[in-house]
Amino acid sequence: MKAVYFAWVRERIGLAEEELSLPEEVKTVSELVDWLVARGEGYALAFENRQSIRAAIDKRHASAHSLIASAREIAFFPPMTGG
Amino acid sequence: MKAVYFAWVRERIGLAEEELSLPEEVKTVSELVDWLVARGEGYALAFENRQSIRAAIDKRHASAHSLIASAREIAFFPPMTGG
Amino acid sequence: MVALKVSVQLEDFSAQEEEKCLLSDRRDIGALISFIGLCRDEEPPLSALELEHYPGMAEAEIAAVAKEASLRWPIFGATIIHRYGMIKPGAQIVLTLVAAAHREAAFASAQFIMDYLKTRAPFWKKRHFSDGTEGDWVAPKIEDDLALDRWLETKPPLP
Amino acid sequence: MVALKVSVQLEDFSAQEEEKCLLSDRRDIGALISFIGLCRDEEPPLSALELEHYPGMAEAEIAAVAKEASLRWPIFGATIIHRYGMIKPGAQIVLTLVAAAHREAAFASAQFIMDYLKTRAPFWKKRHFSDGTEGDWVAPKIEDDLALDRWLETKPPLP
Repeated sequence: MKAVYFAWVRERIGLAEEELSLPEEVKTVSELVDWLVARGEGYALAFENRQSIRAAIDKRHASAHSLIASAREIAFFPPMTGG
Repeated sequence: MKAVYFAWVRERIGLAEEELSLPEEVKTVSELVDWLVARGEGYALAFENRQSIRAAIDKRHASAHSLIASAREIAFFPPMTGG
Repeated sequence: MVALKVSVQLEDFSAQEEEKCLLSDRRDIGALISFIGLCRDEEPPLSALELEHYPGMAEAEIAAVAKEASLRWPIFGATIIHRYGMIKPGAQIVLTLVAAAHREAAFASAQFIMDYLKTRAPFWKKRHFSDGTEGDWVAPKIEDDLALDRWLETKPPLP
Repeated sequence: MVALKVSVQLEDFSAQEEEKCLLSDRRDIGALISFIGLCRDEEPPLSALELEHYPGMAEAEIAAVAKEASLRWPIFGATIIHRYGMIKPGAQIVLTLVAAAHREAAFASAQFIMDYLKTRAPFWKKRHFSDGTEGDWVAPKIEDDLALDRWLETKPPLP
């Protein structure tokens, strides 16, 4: 599964994208965030205020409870400021 | 005092404008309409539905009770349909 | 200083030229709204809409509406152009441009200007049909009076 | 058939060209709204706003918002262009055009599109200052979330 990061989430993690090999017990967006946070300081900093981070699964908005089983691409980013 | 007419008020009266010499007892817009209606069929037709006719005194919206004493120009017209 | 420009004219207008003029070289404008009202064709087909107006009063009323908008919302400028004369289907009738720092003020004031202009500015439309007959005068729409109600909630109406 | 056009692009756009395209030779359009969002300068002075986006999702989200607008209001077409990359103060960021028979539908749907686009389309702005320093990311405005509330009264929000 590919993970992509945008804006200051990308800057804090220090990567624009990466391939993830997830253990089977990681089933939801929320569990994926837990797993990422445990990987290192950059991730912990990126997700330090978890409610403010948005996720998308295969380029569609997702919630913390969304299942990631069949996802090809999961994205994490701050609240949007376009327009 | 000059009277000016627009749209179908103008068409029914058959004049775009005219000079009026009003008797002293004609003091308000409403009294002026009474006085005009008595002048002939075209005027009567123009004002047959009096609530729908708008008036302006010196190019500012006026009501039926507005005083016309110092007016230089009084206008009558149907509801506006610009824009 | 709010830049308000009003023109009542026979000639067509260029929204782009007016926008350029309104934006000039300012760098504090975040939102630019343009509303263009066009002559729609109808059934039976129109050859033109004839727009009659009350010279002097038309300009004054539009200017009063623009001024009121600039008092209600923080805008930098507005340009309003209203044509008169014979206008063919597909042609432009009216332009309202508003420039502001933020979109909320731009949207609200452009809509306010159009709503008030419709019911206060002395213009009247007459239909001319393609078969050469002269048609009736366009009747005011009840929605145009209702559209004013939304502005009454916050502030008193124009005098 | 409602003509919906969405573009996410690096290059600048011409509102005039897009308007011409949207109007084509139709004679049933009575109202054309154009909203242009511009890069405002700030204090301390900006050299540019950098707009990052999520390719693919940005287009899809804007298209979904445009589609929803066309289901809520009787409109003939909408064109939405959003730029990304480095954008200098005074330059254009976003264009929303809506064509309809009547002004009410045009105003409402243009405003709806802008409100939803602000909070759903994956774009992020970063400030770059004139003194050469790279600034912070623009924070979302609370008003942008509040702006969505007005649309909930009539219909459910987008999924």
